[in-house]
Amino acid sequence: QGRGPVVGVSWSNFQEERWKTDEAAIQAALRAGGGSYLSADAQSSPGKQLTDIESLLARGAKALIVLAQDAAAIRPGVQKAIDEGVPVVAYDRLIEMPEVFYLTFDNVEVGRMMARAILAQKPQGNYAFIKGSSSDPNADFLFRGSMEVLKPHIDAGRIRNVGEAYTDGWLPANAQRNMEQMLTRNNNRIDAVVAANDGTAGGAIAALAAQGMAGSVPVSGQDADRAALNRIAQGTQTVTIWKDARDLGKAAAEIALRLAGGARLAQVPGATSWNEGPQKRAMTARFLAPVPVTRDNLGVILQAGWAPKEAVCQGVPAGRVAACN
Amino acid sequence: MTPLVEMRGISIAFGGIKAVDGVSIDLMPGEVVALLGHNGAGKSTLIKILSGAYRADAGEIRVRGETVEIASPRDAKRFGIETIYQTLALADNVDAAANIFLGREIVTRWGMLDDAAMEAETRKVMARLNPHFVRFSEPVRALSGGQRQSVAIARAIHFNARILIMDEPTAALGPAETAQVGELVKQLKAQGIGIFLISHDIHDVFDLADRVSVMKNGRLVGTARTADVTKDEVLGMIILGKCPPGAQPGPGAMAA
Amino acid sequence: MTPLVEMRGISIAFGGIKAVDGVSIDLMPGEVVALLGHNGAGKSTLIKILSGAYRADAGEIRVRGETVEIASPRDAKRFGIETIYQTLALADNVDAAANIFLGREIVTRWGMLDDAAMEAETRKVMARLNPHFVRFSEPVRALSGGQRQSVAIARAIHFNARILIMDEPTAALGPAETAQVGELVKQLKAQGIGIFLISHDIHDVFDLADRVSVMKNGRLVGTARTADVTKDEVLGMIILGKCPPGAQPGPGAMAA
Amino acid sequence: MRRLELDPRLVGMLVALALIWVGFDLLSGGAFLTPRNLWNLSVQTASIGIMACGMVLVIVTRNIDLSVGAILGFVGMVVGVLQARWLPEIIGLEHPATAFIAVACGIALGGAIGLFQGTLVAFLGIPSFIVTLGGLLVWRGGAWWVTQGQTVAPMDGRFRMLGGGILGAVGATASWILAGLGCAAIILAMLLARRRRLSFGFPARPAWAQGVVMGLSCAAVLGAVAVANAYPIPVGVARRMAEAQGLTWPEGGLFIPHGLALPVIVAIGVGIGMTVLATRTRFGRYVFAIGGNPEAAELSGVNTRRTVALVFGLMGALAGLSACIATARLNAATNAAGTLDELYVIAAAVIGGTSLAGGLGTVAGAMLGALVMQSLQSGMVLLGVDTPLQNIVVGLVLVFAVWLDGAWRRRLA
Amino acid sequence: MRRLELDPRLVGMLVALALIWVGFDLLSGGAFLTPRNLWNLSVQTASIGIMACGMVLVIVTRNIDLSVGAILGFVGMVVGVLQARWLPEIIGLEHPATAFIAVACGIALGGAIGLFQGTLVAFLGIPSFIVTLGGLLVWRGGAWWVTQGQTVAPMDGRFRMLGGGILGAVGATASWILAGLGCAAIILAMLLARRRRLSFGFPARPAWAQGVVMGLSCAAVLGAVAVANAYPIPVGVARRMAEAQGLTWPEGGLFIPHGLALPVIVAIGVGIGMTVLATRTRFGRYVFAIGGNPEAAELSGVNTRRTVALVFGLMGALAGLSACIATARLNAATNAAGTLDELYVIAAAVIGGTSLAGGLGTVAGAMLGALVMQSLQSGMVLLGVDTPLQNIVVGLVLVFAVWLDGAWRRRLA
Ligand SMILES: Nc1ncnc2c1ncn2[C@@H]1O[C@H](COP(=O)(O)OP(=O)(O)OP(=O)(O)O)[C@@H](O)[C@H]1O
Ligand SMILES: Nc1ncnc2c1ncn2[C@@H]1O[C@H](COP(=O)(O)OP(=O)(O)OP(=O)(O)O)[C@@H](O)[C@H]1O
Ligand SMILES: O[C@@H]1[C@@H](O)[C@H](O)OC[C@H]1O
Ligand SMILES: [Mg+2]
Ligand SMILES: [Mg+2]
Repeated sequence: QGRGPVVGVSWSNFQEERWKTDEAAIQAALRAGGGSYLSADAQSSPGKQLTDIESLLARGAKALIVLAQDAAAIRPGVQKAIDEGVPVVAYDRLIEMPEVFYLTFDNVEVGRMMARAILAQKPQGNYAFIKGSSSDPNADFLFRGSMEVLKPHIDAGRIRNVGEAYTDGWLPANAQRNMEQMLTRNNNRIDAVVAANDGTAGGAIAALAAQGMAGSVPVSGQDADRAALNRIAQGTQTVTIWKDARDLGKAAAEIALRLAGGARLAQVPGATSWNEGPQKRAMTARFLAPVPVTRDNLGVILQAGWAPKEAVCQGVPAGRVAACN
Repeated sequence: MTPLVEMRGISIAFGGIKAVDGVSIDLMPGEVVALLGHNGAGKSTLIKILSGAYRADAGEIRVRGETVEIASPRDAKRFGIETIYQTLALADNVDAAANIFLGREIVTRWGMLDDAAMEAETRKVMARLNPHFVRFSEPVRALSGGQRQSVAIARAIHFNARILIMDEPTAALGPAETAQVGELVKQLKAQGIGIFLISHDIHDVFDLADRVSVMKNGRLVGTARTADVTKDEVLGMIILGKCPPGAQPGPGAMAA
Repeated sequence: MTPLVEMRGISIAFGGIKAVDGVSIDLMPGEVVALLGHNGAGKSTLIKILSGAYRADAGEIRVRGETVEIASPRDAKRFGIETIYQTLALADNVDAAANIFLGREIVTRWGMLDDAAMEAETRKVMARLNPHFVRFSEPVRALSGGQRQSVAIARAIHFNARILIMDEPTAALGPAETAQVGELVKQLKAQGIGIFLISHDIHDVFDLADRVSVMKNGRLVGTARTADVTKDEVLGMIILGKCPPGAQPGPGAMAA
Repeated sequence: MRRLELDPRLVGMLVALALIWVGFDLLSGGAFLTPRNLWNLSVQTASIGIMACGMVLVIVTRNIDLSVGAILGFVGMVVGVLQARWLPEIIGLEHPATAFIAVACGIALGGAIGLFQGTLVAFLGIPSFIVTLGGLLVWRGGAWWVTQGQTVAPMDGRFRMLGGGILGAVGATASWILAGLGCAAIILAMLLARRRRLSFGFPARPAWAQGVVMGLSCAAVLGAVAVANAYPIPVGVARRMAEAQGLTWPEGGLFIPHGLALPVIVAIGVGIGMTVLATRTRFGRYVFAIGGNPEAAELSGVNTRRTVALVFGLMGALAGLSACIATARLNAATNAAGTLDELYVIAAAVIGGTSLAGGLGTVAGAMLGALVMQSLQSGMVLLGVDTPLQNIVVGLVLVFAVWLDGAWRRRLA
Repeated sequence: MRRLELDPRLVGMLVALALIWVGFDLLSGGAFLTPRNLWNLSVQTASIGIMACGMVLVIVTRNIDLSVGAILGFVGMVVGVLQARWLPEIIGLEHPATAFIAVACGIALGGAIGLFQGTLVAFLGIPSFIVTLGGLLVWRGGAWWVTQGQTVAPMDGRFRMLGGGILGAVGATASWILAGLGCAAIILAMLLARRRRLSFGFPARPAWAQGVVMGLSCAAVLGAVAVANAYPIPVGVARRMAEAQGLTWPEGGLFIPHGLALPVIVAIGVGIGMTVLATRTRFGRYVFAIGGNPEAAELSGVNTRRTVALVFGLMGALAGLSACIATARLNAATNAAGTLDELYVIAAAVIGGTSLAGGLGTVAGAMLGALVMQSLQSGMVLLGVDTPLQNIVVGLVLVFAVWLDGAWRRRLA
């Protein structure tokens, strides 16, 4: 590890598959920049995350990267850091304080992308919504984005919302049970499923498979988990929104190092001003673009080296998917 | 003179089996009535109804002539009924003083427990019952069988009972300690306290009791003054259910 | 003849207090040795060391002349030592048969419990001890004090013990049941079984025991043949710790 | 009623369950008591139900196991990686032995973990709450560790049958055969037990009561299979199956029944096995005696420590089995699998009449308890209530059901 | 050692804690045993520590409360909405009474919830596991319901002092005064108790031993305050404070000590109060007697049902108080607040020597247990171990610490 500044990263919950990629990217970028890495996992608890930030500061972090479990409850911790002159990067999830640098993929946009991809497949019919965890604000952002896109179609009567359910703890098994019950209630008359991430999509698809419907009903997801990419290649999942965590992680590390070195927020390359958060406060932010991945552009993800071809194409019959040939 | 306690036609069943079946007994002030019977005859069950541990399915209880409802041990204590249970009923995890004063703790002016005062009282009463006893700060779990029994006795006699129920109080006691309890019974009797005594020791019973009531298979065989019957006659009542001429037969008496 | 059991210089302390302090006793085949002493003298603790419930801090145990390690109740049973504990040690939530056969269940050819066979055996042995007993399918929690004691006795005698420890076995028993146990002791004795009997009933002791050993405050007052001493002399040993001429004094005897 | 000598606990539970089912059916406009929903319910219950059987024994010995969900997660990941990555390299993809090896390893691994924890509890005297809370943290972390959090999918084809679904249903004929065997076993067992009691001259149920109990038991078995066979395989799949077998697709469609699901058969098997273990073997007797009075059991010569350690080992093995079922059902191994399962499993046991004070509990009750929990959860989804509100209702109904069960039991006793 | 008559449980816990602290300090290169980290640790422990005090009594009566985390979440939301939305409309924003009303309502609401649950347990005979599991679901759902999941922020300024932080620290002088009062109280209480024992002629500790114990206790109090006063307010804030008071900022900076944090003072107060309640009052005596033998307590004339109901009420009230502290600390009310807290609270009590079998436990032990848990969790972050590995290590150390404590205790006894 370098002799440069120590950067502390506070994760909200490491259980999700994607964060390991983010972490690797952050670590690599820090190493390249001469800094060293320190982390803590709040295990979905806002209280623990506050504790984590205190510990990271006590450990001598000179800059913080925070993946907030709760956008509001994180403020006292962030305030503490700022009081001590430690800059903070809000990672992936918004922390609406002007002193914080906001770096993200737009979650509402992710929701919109999921809806658009599904809509392209099934412009009309019965839609089911497998939402995220009711205790994760992102779940509502995603749902809001999807609804923005679908609202006109629902109002016009082309699309019917035949069921929506939160998924406790984002657990695939819960998503599977919820999907099973929705299928039962609608006697299998479900034409499309908007699932909030790849884990819940996997659960929903397992339920569809039990009715022989996997593959004929479009299903969305996000995170580009390997299992989901494989399902897309197999044709059982329609789309996953790929948020290239390596870019996000790398950018975050670089920004943190720069800020630790004394730079002001506005001096960060690519920084824009932005004030479209709930409280409309002026923020300095940088947005990365998420990419919807479907069977047609699976190649993109392989070329980017995000996942190995064997994993993505395992069990896919030759000639079915262009990217796997 | 009105009896201190009258129990009339008391019955209770556990899951279909009648443990006590239409039993009537009574007790005068200053009298010791011994309750006898084979194991499982229903003696403990009967007096637990009086002490508020069980509720009778049928029957009536009168205390000093008035019909009363005894729905809980708290009710019984309100009528001055104290009980030494066969199972001792001690809280194993606290010490002797805490057990003796359980439910009736001495508190200081500030409402705090006055442990020193309670320990002092405990030392006094235990000194009378069991002079070898020194383990005042151990939980009663650590006591010997006889020591535990002494604690249970101390608890019942310390609070000016008017009616005392003793269910095999000396079963675990040594000879000296047993003699002490005999003395005690005589003192309490002299103070006008009525005592129900359950015991298997026929000698003790004849030594202490004014009357005996004998139960068999949940029913009353009969009641007799100890002056009117012999030990062997009482043994006959217990073992065979045969009611001798000196006794007043109950519904459980063997048809002669 | 080598003694069946020799305990030499046994000591054990609980949190600083010496419950048993350098006690030596022995037992011959076909002999009944009564262990006497005031409440808390250390009798139960001493025999619990023999039965594997406690481990001695010091001292030696020999069974048929050989020094043995008794680290658990299983070890004791392996040497043929069966025990009736003062606290009865029953599993309250299962029935009499399950308690009696606990650890030594009868199984069918397929390795399954043979409940019917165990119940049949239980009915046989209980019929001898307590003919009134009929509650074979109730958990022992629902039994009367004497019924529970009968179950504990049945458990110890059913398995061909060579050394039997009885800690106040008749404390809760009625007169008929007590007489039964007396008979039983005589039968077992005749079969060459050695018995340690703890009891507070001096009459029973003189009736059944060949020798008495008396403890006081954890130490041995002395040992005597019942033929050589009177009841009052034994009471003197128990209460005052005074060793009469007919007895062999131990370290706990009062300096004369 | 009394002459039937039915266990009042079980009867109380059944009444509570019946009320819940009928309630949901009315509220959902008849969607609950359909073969399809009941079939789903049975599959959804399998994994928790299996673990609840083991938890009964753990709780009966006055212990608790908070680690079952984490063990499930960890074993699930190992089993997943084993069949998706390691085994294919050795014996090739979709090898017939894969499923067998995976399940065996899952059970063995779970058992080993459980036994280790049990050893800490029994021989080092560390409270089981602490050991298994530690286990929860360790194995949950371990589950993540196996693949650094990555989901592993898909699973081996044969292995997936263990998860139910269309391939994991045994079909009508096999189900009827099983039902027949089940009824025969019930009748035989009851008759043998009765003959044995009578031969010793013990009191036994009157013959008519025995007949009624036998009839009811067999009716329950046959009814369950009838329901499973009334749920047809979806048209699309049926057609594909017909085509694959070269059959022509008839006019009015084809009614191919699901029959019992494999995980359900496994769960029932476990339930029966555990009931026999708990009530008909020495081991089970020791477990209950320890729960009633640990010192008495030790003094009676029972090796209480070994017994407790084995109980935890058994619990772990069942968690391993459940891990296979849960992984097969989801067709994916995720590191979060089994999160909070410990709570549901303990709740199932307690709803089923297991006392946390020890010494009391039945395997059948625990399985019914699992069914009650699962009915509440999936019934609420069927009603389409919002999740947080769902939880409120589930909480209320749970308390109410247990109260009802208790009140009923006290009346019967 | 024996002459000091120290509680071996507490000594064992302190040894385990000391080992953990020193271990972390060595491994983290001296970052653990700094005033700053210890100060943070004390604040982080407050909320769990307060609830652990109540949980001791619940567990001592042979019950369990799984709902404390959910009650915390629900009460936190209500308290948050109360001060952020309802009260401002009535009495205006940042009104001096706001904080007081909010805390009072929080405690009352928590107490009412607890009492209700306790009533179900004590009077309807529903197992506490089920009642409070139901409570967990209901109140967690309720917490979401209050604002449909939306986080409420910010909190009232005075209210926030309850959460610690710079404004919630009482400063050096007040801390020393409190320390002085504390020492005086300790000495006075010990002397009075001693005099009383001697006046009855009972054995008491020898004078020198009494002196040593007294000295150690006072040293602990003074040491703690010294540590809190060695942690200065950060430069940025200190400068702002100086400027606000019109002072010039000196050359070498300004050393303004934090002093004790308000939530820590509250927690210590609760700990002392609960210790007195548990050991010096009738109520506490009844609680322990019920735990030792519920039937015996009832037969002795103790109103066991009322006592149990009250214990749950007290637990609820403490959860309400913790809700205020947690909300103030986060400066936001979130519906997820308190998730899993029940586990940590129960673990704290069990680590602190409370037996799940009932009848045994100390409030001080539970608070130490909370400190052990919190030390493990925040210590791991200091070490900078990989996140999932952290859990594994916490799990292992937890089991090890409890084993050590047990082994030590058995040696001392
Ligand atoms: N587990 C224990 N922990 C602490 N002290 C104990 C323990 N068991 C026994 N004692 C103490 O040891 C002493 C001897 O007890 P023991 O039970 O052996 O007496 P005993 O002679 O059997 O009396 P009894 O006639 O009353 O049964 C008593 O003072 C008792 O308080
Ligand atoms: N709680 C209970 N549940 C079921 N049966 C019980 C219960 N308590 C007592 N019994 C039964 O009631 C009958 C009478 O018991 P009880 O304890 O009154 O006998 P007892 O006369 O006191 O006998 P002992 O001399 O042995 O103490 C017994 O057959 C016993 O098994
Ligand atoms: O990427 C997702 C993240 O945005 C959400 O907060 O948690 C679940 C993840 O799948
Ligand atoms: Mg009795
Ligand atoms: Mg004894």
